Amino acid sequence: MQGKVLFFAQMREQMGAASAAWDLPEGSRVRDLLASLEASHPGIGPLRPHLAVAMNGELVRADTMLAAGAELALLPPVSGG
Amino acid sequence: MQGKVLFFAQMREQMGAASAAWDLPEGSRVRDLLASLEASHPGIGPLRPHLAVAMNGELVRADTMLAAGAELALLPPVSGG
Amino acid sequence: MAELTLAAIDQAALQARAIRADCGAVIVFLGTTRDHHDGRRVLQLAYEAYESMALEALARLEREACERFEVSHCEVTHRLGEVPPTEASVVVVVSAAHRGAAYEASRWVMDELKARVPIWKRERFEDGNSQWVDGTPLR
Amino acid sequence: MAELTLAAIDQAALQARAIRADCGAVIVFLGTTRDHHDGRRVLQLAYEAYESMALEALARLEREACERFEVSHCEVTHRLGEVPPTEASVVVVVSAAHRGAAYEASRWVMDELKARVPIWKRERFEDGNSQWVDGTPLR
Repeated sequence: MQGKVLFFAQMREQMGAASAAWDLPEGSRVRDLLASLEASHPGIGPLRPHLAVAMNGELVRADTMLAAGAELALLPPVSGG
Repeated sequence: MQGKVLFFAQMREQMGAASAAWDLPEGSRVRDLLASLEASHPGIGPLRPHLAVAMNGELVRADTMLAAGAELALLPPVSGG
Repeated sequence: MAELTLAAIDQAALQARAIRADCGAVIVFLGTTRDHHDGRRVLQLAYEAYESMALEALARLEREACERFEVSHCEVTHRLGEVPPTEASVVVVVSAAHRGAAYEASRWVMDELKARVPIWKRERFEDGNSQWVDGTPLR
Repeated sequence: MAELTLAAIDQAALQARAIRADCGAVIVFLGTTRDHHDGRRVLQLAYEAYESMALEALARLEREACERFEVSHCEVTHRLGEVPPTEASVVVVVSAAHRGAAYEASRWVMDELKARVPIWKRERFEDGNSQWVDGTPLR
């Protein structure tokens, strides 16, 4: 099961990229994606508790199941205005 | 003892003028001026309880003594904005 | 600086003076002429003032706004004479480091202006009649 | 209509759309860039957004403002990219028949915007450093 994940702000800088592909087994959840990213990029550890996650433009919880082809987005605390 | 009195809005229309001279005995108070105006222009009677009065640009009470040469102003309820 | 004007209010100039590098929030309030009142069509509003006293009262509101709230700048211009529908009869510009104080100050200025400034509004209706708008006792 | 723009925000166009003959009050909020933060001199702010989601969130704020408050019109534009000091990073325009609702709606939109719209602000300081501004968890 594959899809795309977008990184913003500090998260983008820690990942060194604005996006990446994800490839995880059927039945994976949002938290599995986060764990796999942290495994390859331990630097995101401190940010992880503060991230919001969107799937296809809607906020989702850590236990939400990933959908095949979904666009995920990892969103640090926001500071617009 | 003489001075000038200004009329605004409904008061100006009732008086048929934007201003008038006043001429009252020493020791006269604001209420004496109002009474003398009402004597000559009974039409202002209904307005009188709602008027504010300024003397030389400061709000004054009905029992304030008139000052020689003062500019009085009779001010209906305001509606700026 | 408080101003009364017979011409259209120069909002751009007011706003340019309010924007400062140490302020994060600017609030511009425009009071505009409505085309209806109590179900009757209003063609035009006209304002008159006891000008010297009204100017002093507006200047006092500007000063008090800066004393009462954490705002850096407050300026009020009121138009006099005829004001066609959709044009501004009053503009209040407030700037502050933080927006909360700016909202509070702007609102306070408008509330106080309605009771503390000797200005009167007359509505002219489509049917040819006109009337002074019910007001608030000056304080 | 909610908008994100890399160019200077067109306040005049926003305001022209907000002024209506049935509205007596228009409030324009401008969030402007401050030149200091925690005692350090800020040379420039830069904003980035998750654009599709941010636009949808701004549009939802506009709609909710009209549902929650007695306002006729609410429009928000947020700038992205570099914003020099004193220029507006965000403009909110609200119009209403009466000013109380306009003040409340404008303030509500700004409060909600800070927590509900995926936009991030980075400050660049005189000393060459830059940092992401401490934010609010998105909700």
